[in-house]
Amino acid sequence: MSMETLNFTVAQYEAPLDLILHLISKHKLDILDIDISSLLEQYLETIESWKTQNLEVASDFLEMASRLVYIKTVSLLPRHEEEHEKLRQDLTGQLIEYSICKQAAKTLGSVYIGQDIFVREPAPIEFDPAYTLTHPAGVLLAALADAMGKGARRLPPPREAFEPLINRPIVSVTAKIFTVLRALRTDGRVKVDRLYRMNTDRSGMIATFLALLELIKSGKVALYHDQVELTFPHQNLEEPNS
Amino acid sequence: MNWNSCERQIEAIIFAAGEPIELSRIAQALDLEENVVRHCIHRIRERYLEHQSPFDLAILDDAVQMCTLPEYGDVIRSALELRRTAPLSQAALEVLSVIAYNQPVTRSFVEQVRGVDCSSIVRSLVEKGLIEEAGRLNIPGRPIAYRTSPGFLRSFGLTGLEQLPNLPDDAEEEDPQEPEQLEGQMDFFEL
Amino acid sequence: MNWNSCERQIEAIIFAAGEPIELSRIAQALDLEENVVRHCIHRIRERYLEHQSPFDLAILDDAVQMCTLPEYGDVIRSALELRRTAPLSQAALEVLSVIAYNQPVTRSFVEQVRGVDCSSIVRSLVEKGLIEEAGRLNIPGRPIAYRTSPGFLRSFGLTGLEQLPNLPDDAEEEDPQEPEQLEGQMDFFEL
Repeated sequence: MSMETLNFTVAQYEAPLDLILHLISKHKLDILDIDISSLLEQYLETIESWKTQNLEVASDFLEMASRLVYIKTVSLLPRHEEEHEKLRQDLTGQLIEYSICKQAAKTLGSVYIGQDIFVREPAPIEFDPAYTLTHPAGVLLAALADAMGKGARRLPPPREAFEPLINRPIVSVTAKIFTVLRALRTDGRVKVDRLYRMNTDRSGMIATFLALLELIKSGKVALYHDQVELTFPHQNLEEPNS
Repeated sequence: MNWNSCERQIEAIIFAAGEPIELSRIAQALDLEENVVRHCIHRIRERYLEHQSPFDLAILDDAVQMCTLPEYGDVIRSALELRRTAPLSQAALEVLSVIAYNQPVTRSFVEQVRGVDCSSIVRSLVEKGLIEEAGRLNIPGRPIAYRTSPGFLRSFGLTGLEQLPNLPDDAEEEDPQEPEQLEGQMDFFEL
Repeated sequence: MNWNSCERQIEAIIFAAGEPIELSRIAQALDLEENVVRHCIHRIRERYLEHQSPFDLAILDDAVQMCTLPEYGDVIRSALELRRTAPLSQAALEVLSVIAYNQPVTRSFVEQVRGVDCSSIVRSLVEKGLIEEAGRLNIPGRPIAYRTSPGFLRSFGLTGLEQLPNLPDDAEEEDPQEPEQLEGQMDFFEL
């Protein structure tokens, strides 16, 4: 097979969703009730065949493979029917949306005349192109804030903004475990609320939550009083002061 | 000023502008009502048609641009020694349709629909003058929103977005199985 | 090919060329004798005159260009000048503010901050006299640096750059969560 044919094979699918739509129609699967097992099988088979043809498989396609594997795994877990159904419906929704997008693209493509219509450059008229309007200088500050994405500072920032930092531990869970234990040693019992309130940011709260889970799971601390107070387990037997 | 003289002046302005020019600016320059300008443009187009002129005035929303008819594409290309530009790729058409039918939308909305990175396609559509920035969306991160440009309308022979071909989902809206798409979209805007 | 159809094609080519185009190129594209092309152009001009069209074909040496008649100059100028005075777009304001607060900066710095291509906006800000080139940066590629111009100060009612509204950075220093932006900026300069 020549290189050209090879490239053509892969370029056939714009995206993993495209490949799935193709498999669904080829194997007459029901898009509204996808049989994940057979879809996964077909999908992996296709990817395998690309590999044996020495085609580069884009990471997007591998990512979709792992998503399908995940959906199938969830379907095998007991008591996860709801989650499985949700994952499957998400996929169906996305597929339907993408197939509409494909259809719209086809319709638009069929009326494209852009390459056959010519316009002309503006007439070179001599006049001063200098900007003549005036604005209060404050609009610059507002525009700068927008340009730098600061307009949203009190709201969660976009994920991309943190990509370079994402691997950096922001607040260590271990540190929070110590904080929780220290608070318990000092006061004997602590309201869970108060532990959360000791944090000023989200990552601190999340770390505290994870620390609590860790401590409760290992039995080092126990929840008490309708789960709003934390104590060491042996204190469970004592009555509270009030 | 009589009709004829109005029409000539409007023709001259549209020709010289080259780029799409707003009807309101023509009206202001000639001290006419916008409706009168619109009517004149209509008369000019009829005259072009009647005289088998190779020109047309493309109405692009509230602007107008002078252009050649598509059937002259080949002969113009050969005289100007222009290569036939590659047609828009399937991927570019997909991105363009997501933007056209949902505008204004962010790049990440487009990527959510297509399931793959679209940054280079979005950039090239901006370069081709088919889409343009439309300010920022008032959602966290204040991402840049994109919309189609007048060049988009011209390239697809539309006079306004209301002329976009109907999507199949119009028919499917009665189908209770289909709410996913709308939900997905709202989720996005409510982020 | 009859006379009429020849004339339409020639009109279309001359229109699309914009600049003067050699008669020989038109002749070649249409597979006609140059004399025939010349004759067609003559016929087109007569027709324009007869129909009181605002257009004319100007013959310069062996080339031809489509233009408007001189008497339409004033009305064209006033319409196009109106068009030029459109207020800055949100995108243009953003680019301008990034340059104003960080000057001298390269276009790629601005693009890094905004996350999108800004070349056409930078070009139009230079044209409008709001920014100007400030030499080249002494880093690989020797990119052009931009700074704001006196016209910028005028448009925003400033007497000097020190009058730019203060960034609210004093308030931010108390917030330990916010250093990302500055880090990104330094990374860029250290490239």
